[in-house]
Amino acid sequence: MSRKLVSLVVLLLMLLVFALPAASQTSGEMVPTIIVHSVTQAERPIEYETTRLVVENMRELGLEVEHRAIPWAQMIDEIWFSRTVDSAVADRPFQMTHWRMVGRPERSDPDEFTYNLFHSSVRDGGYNFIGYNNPEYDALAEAQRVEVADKEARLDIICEAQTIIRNDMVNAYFIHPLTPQVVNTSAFNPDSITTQAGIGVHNFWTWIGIEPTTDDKTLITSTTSFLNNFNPLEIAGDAPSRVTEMTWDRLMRINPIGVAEPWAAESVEWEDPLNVVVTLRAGMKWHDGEDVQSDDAAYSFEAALAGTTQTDEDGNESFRAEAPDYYPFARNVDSIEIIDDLSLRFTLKTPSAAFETSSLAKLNLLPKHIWEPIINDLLEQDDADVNSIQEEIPIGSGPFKYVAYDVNEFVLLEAFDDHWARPKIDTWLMNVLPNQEATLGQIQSGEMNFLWEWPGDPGVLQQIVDDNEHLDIFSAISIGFNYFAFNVRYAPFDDVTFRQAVAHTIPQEFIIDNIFNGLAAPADSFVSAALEYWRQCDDLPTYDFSIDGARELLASAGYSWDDDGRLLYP
Amino acid sequence: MQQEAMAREGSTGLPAAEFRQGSALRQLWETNLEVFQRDRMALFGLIVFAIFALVALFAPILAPNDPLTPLKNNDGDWIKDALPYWLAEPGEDVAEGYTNDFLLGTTNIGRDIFSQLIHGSRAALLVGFSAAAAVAVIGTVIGLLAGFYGGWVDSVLMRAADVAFGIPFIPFIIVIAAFFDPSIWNVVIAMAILLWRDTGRVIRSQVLVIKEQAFVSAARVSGASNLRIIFVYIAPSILPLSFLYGSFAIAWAILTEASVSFLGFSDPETISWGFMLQDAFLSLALTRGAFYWIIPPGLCIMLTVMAGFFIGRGYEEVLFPRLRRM
Amino acid sequence: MNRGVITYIAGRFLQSVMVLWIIVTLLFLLFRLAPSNPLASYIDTTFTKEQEAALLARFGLDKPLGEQYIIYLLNLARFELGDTFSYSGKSVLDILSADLPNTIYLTLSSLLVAYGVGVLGGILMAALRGSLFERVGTTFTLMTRAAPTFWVGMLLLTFFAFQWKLLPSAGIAPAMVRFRWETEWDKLLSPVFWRHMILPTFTLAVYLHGLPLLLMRSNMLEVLDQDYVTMSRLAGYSEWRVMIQTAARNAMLPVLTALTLGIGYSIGGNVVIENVFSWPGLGRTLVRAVQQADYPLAQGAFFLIALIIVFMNFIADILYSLLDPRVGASAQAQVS
Amino acid sequence: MTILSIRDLKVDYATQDGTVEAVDGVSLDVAEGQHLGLIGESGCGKTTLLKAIVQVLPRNGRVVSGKIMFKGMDLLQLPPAEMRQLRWREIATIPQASMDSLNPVQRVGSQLMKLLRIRGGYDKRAARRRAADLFDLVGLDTDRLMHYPHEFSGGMKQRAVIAMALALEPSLLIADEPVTALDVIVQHQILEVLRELEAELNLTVMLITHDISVVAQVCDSVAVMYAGRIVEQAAAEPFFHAPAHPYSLGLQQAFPNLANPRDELVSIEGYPPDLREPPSGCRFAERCPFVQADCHEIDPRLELVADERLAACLRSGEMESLRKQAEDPALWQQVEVAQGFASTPNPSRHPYGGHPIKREGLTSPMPSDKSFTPSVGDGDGGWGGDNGEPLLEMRAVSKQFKIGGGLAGLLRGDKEQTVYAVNNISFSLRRGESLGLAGESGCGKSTTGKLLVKLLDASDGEILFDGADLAHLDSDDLLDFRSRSQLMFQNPFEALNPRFTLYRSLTEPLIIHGWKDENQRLQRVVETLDRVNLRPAEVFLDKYPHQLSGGQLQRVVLARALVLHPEFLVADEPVSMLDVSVRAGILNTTRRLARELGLATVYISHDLSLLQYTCDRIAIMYLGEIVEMGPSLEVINNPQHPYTQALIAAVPVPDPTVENPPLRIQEGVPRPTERFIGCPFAQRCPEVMEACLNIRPPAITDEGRHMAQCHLYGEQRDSPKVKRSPEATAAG
Repeated sequence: MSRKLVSLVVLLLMLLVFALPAASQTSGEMVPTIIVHSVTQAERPIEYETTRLVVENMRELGLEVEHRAIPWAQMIDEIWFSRTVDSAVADRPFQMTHWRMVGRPERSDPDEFTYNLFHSSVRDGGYNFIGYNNPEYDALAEAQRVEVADKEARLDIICEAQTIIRNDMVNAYFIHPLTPQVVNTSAFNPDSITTQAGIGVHNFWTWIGIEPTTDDKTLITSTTSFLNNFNPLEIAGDAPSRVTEMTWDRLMRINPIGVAEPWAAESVEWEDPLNVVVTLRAGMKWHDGEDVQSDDAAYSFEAALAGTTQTDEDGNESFRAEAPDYYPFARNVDSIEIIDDLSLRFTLKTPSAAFETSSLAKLNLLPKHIWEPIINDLLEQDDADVNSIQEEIPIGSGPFKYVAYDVNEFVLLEAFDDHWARPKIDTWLMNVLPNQEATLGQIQSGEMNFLWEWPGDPGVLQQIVDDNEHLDIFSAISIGFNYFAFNVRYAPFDDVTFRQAVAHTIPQEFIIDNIFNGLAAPADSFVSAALEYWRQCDDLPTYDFSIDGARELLASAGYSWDDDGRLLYP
Repeated sequence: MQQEAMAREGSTGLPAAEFRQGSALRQLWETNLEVFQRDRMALFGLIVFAIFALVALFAPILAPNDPLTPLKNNDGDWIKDALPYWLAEPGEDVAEGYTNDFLLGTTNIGRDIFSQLIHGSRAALLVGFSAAAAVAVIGTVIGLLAGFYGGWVDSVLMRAADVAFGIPFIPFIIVIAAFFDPSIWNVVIAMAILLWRDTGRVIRSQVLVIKEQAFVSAARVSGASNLRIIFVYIAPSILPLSFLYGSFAIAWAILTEASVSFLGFSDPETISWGFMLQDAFLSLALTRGAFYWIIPPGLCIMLTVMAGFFIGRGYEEVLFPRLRRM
Repeated sequence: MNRGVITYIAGRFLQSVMVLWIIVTLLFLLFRLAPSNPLASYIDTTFTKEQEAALLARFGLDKPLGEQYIIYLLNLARFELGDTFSYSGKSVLDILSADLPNTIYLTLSSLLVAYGVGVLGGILMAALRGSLFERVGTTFTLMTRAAPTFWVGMLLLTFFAFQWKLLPSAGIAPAMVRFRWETEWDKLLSPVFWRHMILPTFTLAVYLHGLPLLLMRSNMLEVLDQDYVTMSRLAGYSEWRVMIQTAARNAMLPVLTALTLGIGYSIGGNVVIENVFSWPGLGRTLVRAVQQADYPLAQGAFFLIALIIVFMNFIADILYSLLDPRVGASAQAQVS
Repeated sequence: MTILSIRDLKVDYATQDGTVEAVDGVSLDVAEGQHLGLIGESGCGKTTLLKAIVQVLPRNGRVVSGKIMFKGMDLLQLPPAEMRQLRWREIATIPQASMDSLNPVQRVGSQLMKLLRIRGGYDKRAARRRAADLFDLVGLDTDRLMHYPHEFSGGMKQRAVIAMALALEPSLLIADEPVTALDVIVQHQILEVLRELEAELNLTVMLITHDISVVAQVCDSVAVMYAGRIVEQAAAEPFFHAPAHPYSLGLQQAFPNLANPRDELVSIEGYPPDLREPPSGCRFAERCPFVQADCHEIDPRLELVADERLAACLRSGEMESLRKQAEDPALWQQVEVAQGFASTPNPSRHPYGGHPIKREGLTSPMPSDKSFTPSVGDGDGGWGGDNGEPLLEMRAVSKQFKIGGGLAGLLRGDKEQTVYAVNNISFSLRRGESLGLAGESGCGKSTTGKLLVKLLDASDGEILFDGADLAHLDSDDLLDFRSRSQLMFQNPFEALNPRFTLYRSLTEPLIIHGWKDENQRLQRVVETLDRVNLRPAEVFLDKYPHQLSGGQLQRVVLARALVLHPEFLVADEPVSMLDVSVRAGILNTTRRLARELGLATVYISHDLSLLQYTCDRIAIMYLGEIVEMGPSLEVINNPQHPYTQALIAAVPVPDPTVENPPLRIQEGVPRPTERFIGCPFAQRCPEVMEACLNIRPPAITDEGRHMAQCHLYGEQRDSPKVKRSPEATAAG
């Protein structure tokens, strides 16, 4: 009851805050030039072309629009570090930008997007760079975390959150990419390939399940992005993350339908919303032959929590984590109790629905005998953390073990014979091949037999598969999505109507057909259609492509046009 | 005696003004003329430039379509990967309604390659000529100053040239292009900052030679000031050399712009030939064997760069006759 | 070697060090004053203000500019190029020292081919001056110099790698081969490596051979006019001896200097080709580092290339003064 | 026995503007042991003849017809390989510009040994021995075998080339201008070497030169070439005493002779005919003072005119009387005025055509020389002459240069060195007076010239011009000085801006000095061109320097120097780049104008005979110092300083019957980077005494007119002689 009251007050206050800048605009003033950011054509042609198209359409509304295509490094400056007038690194806060979220297994749980993208607490430095500030929404985002036991209750919350976001149109979603992957089906049995919801076929389940049809039991794939590091305590780019996931086991893993299931744990038992008992499988080994035991599992969390508290000149205390990337995923753990060699109990600080997905299925199991000295050493140093660590040959307990790697060149893995789920292939090799022509050449010639990712023109891929009998294309809707983000702090994007009107200028279907060559699914929310469970909601509002509709919408909200056709504020 | 000579004025029948024409500028003009008269390849280069300059000037008229806007068919969809009409077999994917405009087909998102090619000449010539002008002017001025004044001026300027020689060119442009907004002017700026070095050194040594020549001493003995010596005596003699380096600089600028665009550090709103090749490369034109997309921009680059080389060599042969073919 | 030569070398060395210092300073300013954020590559969902501060501290970016500069210089002097932003546990030097040999192999092999062809071609052109062959030959050479290397590379790739599948298209070897190489020797002794080198080498050589060829040709023409060449004709030496032993030998001197300089400049100029052929060298790393905003790495790669160039310029000067006895201490090599 | 026999040889060059018949029907015999001198001015075909003999014609040259028989073989028919074998073993050549004939990047000894081993079949050790012997033979220190050419002086390089030429003991040695561009003392010594070798090795020599005095000293017979033809061939003695062709006459008269000075030198004005379209008659007719009507029609053949004497002249019969007439310079002068514009490389370029203007077309509107008479107090000012106060005075002037210094030099590791170019020299010059500065190259005479016109500033001492110190002129005074003093340059081909028309070049000084009126400028320019005998002046105004011949250019240079009506002129080697035949013309004009205009003149030259001819006084310079100075005749006929004596003794006499005395000093001026406590010449002086090494010699004057700076005439004259080992005086 009181919460509702508070919400109401805050809502009123917020309306005031929103109304103030709006009121400061003299009525009838011309809507200023809008700058829309995207990366350059060289970096990601698809994003560039989409933005170009939308910018053209926006101009039809009587807007002066500039398309600013800059390299990613600069975009960080002009978007991420330019949220408000005061903090802008560039000379002004950003207005509207093309943005994308990529799918990762741990994002199979809606928590991360629901909370991090829109919660007002992460408005200044976190991922809520658009500056969304809605107490009502904040409450929902917090609530879905607490509903551990009642999945349906949580679903309701998630649905409500999606509806709010859709109505408020703070992010104009337009597509979930279909990630196309090409597999050499003369080398592998196509039936043994697993599609993971929202991720695609290049997933852990495929790696351990794929069956070679010949004696050459080697899977060769490539990435166009970077192979920077193989560190169980660091979240690096997409490709190295997928490798660490194969080489370090986790207590639970996200299964192909997006739900966390016990993996290295034989069982995960919730005693109550704050206590969970985890029992390890018996007989697991580290790649160096040592046994995997419960104190290793406990240490894996302790390492993520390790850090020092520092006091600055003003007396403010701050915590410096040694594993800053994983610390957030372990932060909710209050204590860990080792019950015996194979079982242990986690006690949480607050109840968390996402604990299985984003902690048990997220943290890599570390061999304590290797990492304890490293972490202790790091605790002694002020200016180093785990990100400066790279083992010569990393040791994990996953179904694959490292043979060799060369940063930015390749990584070579081998099936770990002592693993209880030994893969059917013997060798797994990933090359770094930024050159797409080369990638295509290799998949056709057989030098490569599993095309992992394809940032280029999907049509070409389709053509290649059509031309080559031994190749098959697999595609799945991604958890990730492409969208236009609006800086809702400032005019004109502080006006819901205006944002909705812009949303009407995005020709979703045309983009899917022409730019993505059909290899994308329409998006209307931050929860992908791939996560079927979390989309069991009432239909979300739609924003059909219609310039006229957009103009009508604007007109009804009091916008007008001058003699030159320029849009004027109400 | 003066009267006598005045009286003679009529008898010579030559008004003084006629001899005034023997100015350094006229000689310069004649040198230029000689370059193109003597060397047919240089003339060819000049014609190539002239043609491309015209194309660039009238690009919006000559190009049948906007180079960046994808062409749409009747259904409103983009006409992607359309073959040039002269390549397409009957019934193959040639866009209806546009056929005759698709001299070179369309890109993977339906942009008209021919129109891009035409618009590309603008970037090439703009970059080429402005970089060449910058390089030639900076190099000439620095060479003149260093050579003429010598001493610490020379030391400082030549040390600066050493530094410029030590900076890797393409990496420098990449870094510049990455730090500043992508623009074709990055190439021009980087070239202006670095490439004056060759021109400057050569002009300097040439100035040193000319400075020591008797006719310069003669001017000095006649009371000519430093400025007069620089501008009336030395500068005209080295200007052809500036032109030589200028024409080579045009070539380098066009090549460099292409390379930088190819690496993806150029302005995507400015169509250039390098950009087209990059687009083709990224869009896998090679795999698809879309030679109608790959070959024309490369040929255009080659042609303009060669034009620069030919003109440069023309100057070289006039200035350094020893290289002349016998 | 007499005292004069030694003081000359010492003087040139000092000068090179000064030049390098200025370049390094410019480099520092360029990277520190750049508009992009040095931490761009670190942005992630979980990024917090504290982490940002920690990162700045880790890379020493929180100190005043002057202090950063001093630290930077001291580090360079010890050849410490710092840590990369994007490779954990790898220092810039680790990455670059893995790239450098590959770049050097490619540079040297292409220069070797280019200068071999160029020098012989130049002699031939000079010997046949005025003939149709010469005209066609020099025009062709100019064409190869005018064609963008990446375009030539693309065309060669299309035919040799994609259409005819004769040669590999990218990299230095398949990983299955490569991971067995433990030392550089293993790499150099591997035929697979050399097979991978063919296309990029050839592409570069197509472009690079123009300079030595034209230079050799014009030097030959110049030298053939010299009195000592006439003298050796008059002395009854055979034409071969006159052309090769006397003329070509003297005409070679500037070409050798150009070659020395060429090593430096090619290492900086291979960037494009390394990207076309995915050759794991300095140039490709530089481009990726710039794209990833990995500033320490980009800066390190740039520094290394500049260092090589300055060093090769230094060597060229020394070489010139050693090869040509006329070049006394005051003469300066004027080849560019 | 005839060793070389050339019959009716024709060689032509294909050029862009047509075919040049460089050698047109030459027949010549050289007997074994003969020393033949082939003389002629530049472009007459003598070098082409040599190239044809050894078959190294340039690509565009070809032998059209004729035979070259060498020891019974026709060289033109020999296969190239055999011809190559003949070269150097049988026919050795000392090419023109032999200074540059050594490979600069190979040690001299290696080049010699390579020759011996490859061409001579010597083994390594024998080759080394032989190389040392050869060095000995030509008077080179065998320690120098391992030196590079750039470490050799000019004379040493020449010796080295001679050594190479003799290496394989050829039977015929062809030397092309072996001593041109060498200092007179070096020249003398090279000639001596040649003479000794001729005697010692019984060589057959063919010596090609433009300098008849060289021929007189070394050769026993002479052939004269003109415009691709041989016009006279004779034994040396009769040739020098009684030339049988007007051209030979002119050449002989044109040469200044120290021993037998002439009042006025003869100049063969005009230029050789254009060999693309040779005239149908006698080729010398255009320039011949004895020309008669049929000379233009009939092409005279080379015929026997007396015992063993061949000449090609229609009037060879009347030679006796012609010789008498030829003594009179006025006869030749006639032609000087008459000659107009020479053929140019590209006649189509300019509207006035490229052919000599016919006499009748030459009615200049300017009357005779009368108008040139200087009138005192002329409105223009400056052309007046008075003989009172010195116009110019040098007081203890020194000039040093620093080389290799500065920051850059320091970084490069250069050591800073001081060159003492001019040391403590003093003299004065009155209006109308002329002074000659002579000395070997590097003696500081050109630097002195530059100091005089303030192209350089003195390091020490004062230079007073009309009472004002040149070091302290403000900009107005400087401009005034610039209008009153001028410099005439050595190389006419460089002295004019190649990008300016002659009018522009000549009008520049006027513009600088504020002549605003274009017509006045034109008038002055035309008038000045007239004065230097470039007539009609209008023809020259819009020409570019490359369209003129060297002689014409030097007149333009003179005109530019005079266009401002200066009072003082420095002429730095005014004719050294020109052909002998036109030298006299320039000198005559300069001398005449200087006298007429009351100019104070300083001539700078290495050629004493020339200075004797042009100057009132001569100063001899050595290592930046004036070692002797006095009236020209006094200095030449009665030299006091041992250095002057040596210089005079070294000048070759154009008379085969007079043999030059042997020189008592060696070649090789020390580097001017060190200062001497005693006499700078002490190192080379044959009379050196102990005092010379330690005490600076005083300037001893004889009645204030003839000065010599030498201890021989001062208080130290009795100082003991220094005994010197032969090595000490040897080249080095």
